[in-house]
Amino acid sequence: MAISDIVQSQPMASSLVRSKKVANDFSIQVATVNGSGSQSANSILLRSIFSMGVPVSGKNLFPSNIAGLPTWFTIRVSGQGWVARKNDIDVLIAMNAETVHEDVHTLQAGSAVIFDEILNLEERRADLTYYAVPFDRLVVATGAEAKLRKLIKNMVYVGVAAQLLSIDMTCVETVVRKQFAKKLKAADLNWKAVQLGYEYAASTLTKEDPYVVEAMNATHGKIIVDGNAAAAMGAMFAGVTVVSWYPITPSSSVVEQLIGYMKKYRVEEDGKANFAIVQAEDELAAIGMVLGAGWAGARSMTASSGPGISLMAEFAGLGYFAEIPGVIFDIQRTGPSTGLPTRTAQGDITFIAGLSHGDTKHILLLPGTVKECFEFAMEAFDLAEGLQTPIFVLSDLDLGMNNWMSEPFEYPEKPLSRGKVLDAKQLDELGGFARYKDVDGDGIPYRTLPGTAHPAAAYFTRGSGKNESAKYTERPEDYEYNMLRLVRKFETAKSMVPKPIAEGTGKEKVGIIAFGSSHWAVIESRDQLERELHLKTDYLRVRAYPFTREVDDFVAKHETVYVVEQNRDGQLLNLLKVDLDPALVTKLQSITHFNGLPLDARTVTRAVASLEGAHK
Amino acid sequence: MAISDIVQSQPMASSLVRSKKVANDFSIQVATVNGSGSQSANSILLRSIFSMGVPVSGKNLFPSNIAGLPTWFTIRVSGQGWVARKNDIDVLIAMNAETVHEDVHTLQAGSAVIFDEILNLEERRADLTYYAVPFDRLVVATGAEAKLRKLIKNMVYVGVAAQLLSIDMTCVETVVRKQFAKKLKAADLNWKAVQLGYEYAASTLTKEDPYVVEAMNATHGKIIVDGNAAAAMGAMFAGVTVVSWYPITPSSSVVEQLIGYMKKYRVEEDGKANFAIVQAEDELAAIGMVLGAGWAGARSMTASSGPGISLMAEFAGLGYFAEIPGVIFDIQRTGPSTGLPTRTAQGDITFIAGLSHGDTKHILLLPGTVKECFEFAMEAFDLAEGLQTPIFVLSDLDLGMNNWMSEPFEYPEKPLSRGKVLDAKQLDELGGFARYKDVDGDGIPYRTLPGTAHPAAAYFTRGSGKNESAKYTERPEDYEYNMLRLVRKFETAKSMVPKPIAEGTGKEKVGIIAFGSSHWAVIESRDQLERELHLKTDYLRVRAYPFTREVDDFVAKHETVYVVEQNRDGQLLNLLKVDLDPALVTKLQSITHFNGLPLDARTVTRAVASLEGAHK
Amino acid sequence: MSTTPVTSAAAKTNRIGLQVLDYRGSKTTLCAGCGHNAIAERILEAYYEMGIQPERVMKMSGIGCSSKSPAYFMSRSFSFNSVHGRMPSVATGALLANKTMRSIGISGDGDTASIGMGQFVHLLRRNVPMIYIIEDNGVYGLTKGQFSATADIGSKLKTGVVNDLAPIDVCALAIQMGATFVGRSFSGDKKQLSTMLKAAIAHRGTVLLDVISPCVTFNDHEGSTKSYKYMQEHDDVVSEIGFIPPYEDIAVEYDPDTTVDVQLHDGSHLRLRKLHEDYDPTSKGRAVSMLMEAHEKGEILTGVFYVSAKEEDFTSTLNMVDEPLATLSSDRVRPGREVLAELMQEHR
Amino acid sequence: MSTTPVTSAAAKTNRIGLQVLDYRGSKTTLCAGCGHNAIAERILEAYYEMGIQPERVMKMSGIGCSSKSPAYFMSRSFSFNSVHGRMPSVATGALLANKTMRSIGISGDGDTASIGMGQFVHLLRRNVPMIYIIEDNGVYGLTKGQFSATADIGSKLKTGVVNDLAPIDVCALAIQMGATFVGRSFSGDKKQLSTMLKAAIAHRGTVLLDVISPCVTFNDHEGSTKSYKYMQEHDDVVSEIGFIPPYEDIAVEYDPDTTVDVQLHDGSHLRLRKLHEDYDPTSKGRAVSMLMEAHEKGEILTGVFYVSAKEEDFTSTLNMVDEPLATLSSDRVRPGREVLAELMQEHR
Ligand SMILES: Cc1ncc(C[n+]2csc(CCOP(=O)(O)OP(=O)(O)O)c2C)c(N)n1
Ligand SMILES: Cc1ncc(C[n+]2csc(CCOP(=O)(O)OP(=O)(O)O)c2C)c(N)n1
Ligand code: SF4
Ligand code: SF4
Ligand SMILES: [Mg+2]
Ligand SMILES: [Mg+2]
Repeated sequence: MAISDIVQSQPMASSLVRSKKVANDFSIQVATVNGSGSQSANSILLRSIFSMGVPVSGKNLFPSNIAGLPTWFTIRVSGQGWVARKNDIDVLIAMNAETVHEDVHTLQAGSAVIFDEILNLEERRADLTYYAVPFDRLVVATGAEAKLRKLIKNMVYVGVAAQLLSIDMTCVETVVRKQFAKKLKAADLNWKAVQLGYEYAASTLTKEDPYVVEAMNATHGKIIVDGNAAAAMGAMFAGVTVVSWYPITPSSSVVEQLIGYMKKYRVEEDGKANFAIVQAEDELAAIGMVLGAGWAGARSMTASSGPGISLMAEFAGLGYFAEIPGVIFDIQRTGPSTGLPTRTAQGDITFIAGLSHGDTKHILLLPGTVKECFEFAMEAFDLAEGLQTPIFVLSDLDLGMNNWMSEPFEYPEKPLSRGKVLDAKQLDELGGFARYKDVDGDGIPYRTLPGTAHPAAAYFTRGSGKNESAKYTERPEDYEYNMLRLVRKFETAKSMVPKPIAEGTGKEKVGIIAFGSSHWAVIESRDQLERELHLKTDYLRVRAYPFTREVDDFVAKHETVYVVEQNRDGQLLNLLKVDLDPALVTKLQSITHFNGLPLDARTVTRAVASLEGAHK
Repeated sequence: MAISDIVQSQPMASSLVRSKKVANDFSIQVATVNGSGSQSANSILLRSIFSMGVPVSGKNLFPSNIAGLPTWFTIRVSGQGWVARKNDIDVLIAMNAETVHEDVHTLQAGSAVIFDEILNLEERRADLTYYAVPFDRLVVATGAEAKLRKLIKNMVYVGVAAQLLSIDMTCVETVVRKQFAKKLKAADLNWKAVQLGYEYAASTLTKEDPYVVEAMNATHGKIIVDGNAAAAMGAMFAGVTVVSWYPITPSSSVVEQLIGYMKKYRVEEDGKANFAIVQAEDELAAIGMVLGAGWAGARSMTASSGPGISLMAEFAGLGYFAEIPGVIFDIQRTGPSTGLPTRTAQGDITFIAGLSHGDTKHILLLPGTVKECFEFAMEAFDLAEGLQTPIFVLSDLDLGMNNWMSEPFEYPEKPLSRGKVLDAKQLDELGGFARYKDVDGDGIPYRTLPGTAHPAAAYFTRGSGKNESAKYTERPEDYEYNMLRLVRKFETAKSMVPKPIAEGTGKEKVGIIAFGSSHWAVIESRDQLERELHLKTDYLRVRAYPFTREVDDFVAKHETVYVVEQNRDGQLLNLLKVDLDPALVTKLQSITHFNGLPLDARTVTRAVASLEGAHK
Repeated sequence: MSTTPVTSAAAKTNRIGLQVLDYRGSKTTLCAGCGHNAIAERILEAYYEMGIQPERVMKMSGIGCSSKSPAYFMSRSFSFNSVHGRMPSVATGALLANKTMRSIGISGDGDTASIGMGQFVHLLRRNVPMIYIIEDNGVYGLTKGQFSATADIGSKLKTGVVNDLAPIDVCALAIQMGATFVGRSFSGDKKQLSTMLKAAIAHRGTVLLDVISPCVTFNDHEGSTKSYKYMQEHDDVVSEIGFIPPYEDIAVEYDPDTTVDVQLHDGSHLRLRKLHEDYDPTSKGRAVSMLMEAHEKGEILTGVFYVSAKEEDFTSTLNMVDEPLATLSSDRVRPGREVLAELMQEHR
Repeated sequence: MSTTPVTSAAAKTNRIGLQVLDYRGSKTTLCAGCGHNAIAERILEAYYEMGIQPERVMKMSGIGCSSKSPAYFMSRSFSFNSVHGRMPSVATGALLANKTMRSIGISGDGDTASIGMGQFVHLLRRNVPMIYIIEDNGVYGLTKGQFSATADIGSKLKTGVVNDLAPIDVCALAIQMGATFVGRSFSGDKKQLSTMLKAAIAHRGTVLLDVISPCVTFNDHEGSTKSYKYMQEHDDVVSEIGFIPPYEDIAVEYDPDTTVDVQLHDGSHLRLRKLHEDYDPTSKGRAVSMLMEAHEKGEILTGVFYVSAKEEDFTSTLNMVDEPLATLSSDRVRPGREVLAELMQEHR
């Protein structure tokens, strides 16, 4: 009872606050079409608020085409620092005739609508505040030449919003000038457009909605970055040398940004690159090159998404069985097959954990923050070479392509660790080696690199039956021995992968397990659960597969554990069911979200609430 | 204690019986090299015993090359009708110099060795009986021309074995003449060789081992066939019209035998084929053609094995999400990657159950007998069209390529069922249709076939977001609706797939669950457990995924349930862990076998024995 | 799209009494000005003018902006937008199931020449009876403009990145691999493209048309060799194309020394008047070397490069029954009891 | 294998003081008489004679009887037997990691022309510096003799099955796609094959050698066009090949009208004496049309069809540092603190 009441009444609650001021706790949505160049305007709006010291997050909801279809950019302003997607929009900037009616229709009472007057909205809702803006007129006033007007128009709404939401114009100017640092004329023109918008609002519009931005000191020293850029930086600092990729949304920007960094920071004095980046003909070739390079000793990587990962299945099995290092980033998107290429999901985890036929098992890293995208990228290369196996880093579109605040990244103190590689000198001492012998009892054998100048250095790599000394064999006992060694190696991995992170007192009855970008909705939901339902929870964020002991302990310590994830089939839950003691599994409850939108706190809170209700 | 004693003492036990006669309960192993043409000799030996009314099974252990490497063909003679692999060899026919020493070394006491005298075995084991045979001399005596001698040599050991094991020569002659029905000269020559071998043994060798064949009446009306031939027959009687494949061991013989049948029985009076069989350029193309044909209304199929299945991952997801019928046979072989191409396993089941990224789920049929290979092949096409999704039939090398006794197959009484397809007339009545609408509430929509002469017949098929009427969409609610409909469809499948088969009283404490070719070792093991450990068991053979209620009930009814399978990771167990109530999962215990050899009863018995011991 | 001149003809009907309207597709979601949109228009016009029943056509594609275009023409035709680079196998399977259907595949240079190369080559080799159109813009449009394998050496992206690998000439490749009707056109050349499309519809066998189709968003700038401007300046037509459908009288005169007349499978005639000295559309070897030499000279040849109405197409090679396999009655595809009995006997 | 004539030379050593023995592989598991075995012999002899350090060589392959052969020569070289049809990408990756290594890939006609077509084409286009050998028998040996895409029309299997699709000429394809050294030989032609192999070792860029290599078990009978007998009868040599290694004096006379002299990257000379009228190893276009016309005439041409020492290979195009990327010290591949600081600043 009580529970549902509170939850249901949430929208009303906010409509009550209509009159009084709401500072630093609202969402702005810019509704436009892609290809209209609103990106830089939106980012200026975002960064202006950010530079006022107020926590923000920006999420772009774009279509799977290039130009002309509806796009929504949402900026969440949150003094408390909540950055997950928020369902309710408080301030709508309506620039798209095609969607304006639905956009307005779905607004909650009390919201504000800044709209292009040419959209002439006849019937208006009484419970909303409307601000009509003559964008075209203002654009002309900027004196921008015809072909630039479409772009400049976006700057005008920045000014209008700045005025209505009392965003500090000095901050806006700094951001504009930083954005166009290299092009002074552009900077001036854009700034002019912002000012015209601002002045129009100041002179003509009367503020009636409650939403305002108030300066804080919560973003000092922080950065705003997307997870794909972070991953690219991580790869560069990991010393990646061979990159082979095939474009696919939403992973392309990992490599495209990496190309930018490498050209700038990894070309030597003589103008030569100490890396190779190749656009392959497809994903089979991309991972093939990665494995060829890993075999020959390079730190190699590729980045892809669902369909590309499916195409890598055969090679993934070769990498596992022939024990070849390589790093594969999967920036997950929604759905089976082509699905929704520009929507987010966490739907590849079970598939990749066993990617390829016949008892193949892989190691997964699951970053949940942009900082972890950076750190795990580095970690991945150490693990790939340390364990001599492909390492999959699973990010997603939300984490990878949206704007996230973060503490600045720390320079890696740990030197590169290149794994068990024998050189000619060591071979002399040992008088040879057996490629697949479990010398150290950890399941990880020693390898040599092609070119090692020693008559005993060479060995034969194959995906078929082999004995300890890499000779071909079909003997049952040799095959079994090797497969069991691979199990030992997987066990060893548990001691090397990132451990989960626990939050909460550790003493609560109810626990939550999640991974990846679901983190942000979960922490906000935990706050809602505590405030609204007086339900305190503990939380464990899983950061890698195979799972480590901490996971079992966490489940053991709680009565109920909600497993929250962004896929239909409860994939993390399924992996837990396979690996955990069944007695523990009885405590697990599934909460899934899979409509392509980033998970929001309210969805989690509702689900927990009703399930908890169900318990009573 | 007791338990282990009995189990350990097994070999000794049999050596005690040395002196007295052992009728119809032993194994013959022919050790030779591949490419030596011993196949027909072995099959004659097998069929001769079979035609004496004595149950037999034949298993060929061959290398992954074409000629010159060791090959072992094992014939098990079992009055009780046990046809699983038996570890111990009783009669060795040693024709291969390369392996003879190890072959002899691994024999248990009391065994017999028929060997080619040129192998001159110096040091002999006292606990074996040796029969030296001057093969070359006897071959020359047949008068066979030089280039035939290698082949004829094999016929000689048939004769020798026939005499020593008292196999009825009239049976042998009938089989020889049937084998060479079309070539009289060959028949005479081969028969002559058999006779010479027989006479040599009769005149020169004195029977000292206990093994003999005694006529029975246990094979009347039965057939001997390999599972791949059975599957091919099933496909033909299912009315398959489009076949696209790419050769790979051990699946090639499905299509190659199918080609033979289709050319003979599916070419019409005018000499035209009512089918198309295409050798594709690879497995991606093979499944692509299967889906294209299924979409256009044909009954289409392909057959492959591990590596090929991995390559089909992307298309498998398209088939699931775009809802296109097609049948894929996976004749499983050993290992990740290339693995052991000529060894058997059941290692693809979890991979295929979720084959492709992003919440993809597939339906699996799991034949355990050659008769089921025939029946499930037909079932698969009905299910594929009935459920509008790819159906995977998982057989394995042991079931698919070895010789199995079986009741003759029954002619299908059920007419072909082609699923929910609307023709022009129906469209007139309905005035159109929505491709992805759940009209009947079972999650299965209606489709039309290309060419349907109606302006409203056409629709757009895609692997991306779609609404009920097959229009492109990225709307969260449309995507979610469609994914939930697919879940309903998967539920519906549970009522359509073959149910598991239960054996035993249903009242025992201990249960066993297995699938596929493991069946034969399990039933024999149940007999051993009962005789040797006085442990009665119930047994449930799972025949499809998704699992049906019977599985839950079976587990619920037992204290302990052993899940027996031929892979390393306990894949069937893992699927059960995911789908069963965790309370039930606590009862499951894993028994795996994964060295590439077909599972044998003793391995299961030992495992159960020790785990049961562990329980006490 | 519905604002292009064509609609003025809407009232008119074709030989089978359908209006152009009956050949329209849904509204394009491609960029305004994208070459692909013009090609979609030409395609629907060609089917309209040839009087082909839309329900008799299968529209196949892979993934890409180009591969989306089947949605923008002939909504009354059946369409299968498959996976990236694998349309050839899907199209082949569909034709095996129903060889009485007509098939047109729309692909892109990335979809065909990069990820799709393997299946493309084998489709050509089989001479699968379909029209295969590559909407060729030298880039991956849908993933925002990376170079494809048809981009010319030295071609420059807006970002300044220069392509340093030689382009694959899909026409030369197609001729070598067995396509029986091979040509190149330009989305901006309405007349040439329309004529080629009508002839393509009349041909039975694999028709490969490489249609240069500028990507206005990512590859239509200075420095691009696949821009409207560049094509207008460099388009070098090898032959003037005349097409005479079966239902028109062919009495029209032509000079056999300068013009090749090819009778196509449906009785229509293709008249190719030589404009380029090494032009010979009847010789594979010469057609290929002409194309390869043009590359060295930096010329972009368009026109019909090779055509042969002699080779049998894949469905004929397979010697299938005349009716679609998809809908054969079960008594034809399920053998009788005696057959099973015979098979069982053989295994006793 | 160790019973072939070569061993008589065992005592001898080459320029770097190694014996032929140091170039041997393990015992073959292929059929006795398989063409692949002879090719393995020729390869190891060539590396021995050219005095290449075995540890400097990477042996790459896909899957098939042919792809097994790297196991049968040069055990002291590093070897990667990958997956079916995907050796090109693996070989490319290995060379990116270490461009100072030499690479030789052994593939089959199935491994290359069927499943491997896509990667093969793109390897050629990149001119990846390696020797790519197709042991071409027209069938899938390891899966028991099905036709491959290089089987000739009308070629018959033992089972009576006849091939009804045109063969893919991998040499014509390779020339068109960008390989810089392309030739065909026959496993039975010891002299021609050895000379070609030595020249191949001297070349830097993609060398494609299509070596007809009869499958004695499945495709060496009457009716096969890839049998020893058929090759002995139809082998039509286009040019006599002379190879002069850098360490030998090239003063030898030759007639420029009939002979083309090509200086290869390591300074050695390839001397090609014309035996076939349309022969011109310096023109891609002519080489391709010669091959295509030969097909129509049913001729099997062997020899070096095209060679060019001018094009830069893929590792040069990428403008990488001179040392192997694989073993660069971490201070070169991990940028300093100031770089991270700068990046962080940009994101504030
Ligand atoms: C397996 C796979 N890899 C990558 C992608 C991403 N992707 C979509 S379209 C495309 C390239 C399209 O280029 P092209 O075929 O030239 O079509 P265009 O957009 O230029 O018309 C790519 C790489 C995909 N959808 N599937
Ligand atoms: C993905 C995959 N598909 C199929 C196979 C089975 N297979 C092994 S070798 C081979 C063909 C080999 O033919 P070719 O390359 O000509 O080599 P050859 O044996 O004739 O020398 C095939 C199809 C495989 N190993 N992997
Ligand atoms: S991105 Fe290029 S190819 Fe794609 S629709 Fe726009 S213009 Fe056309
Ligand atoms: S099967 Fe053919 S290709 Fe394979 S080893 Fe034997 S002869 Fe050689
Ligand atoms: Mg393109
Ligand atoms: Mg071959």
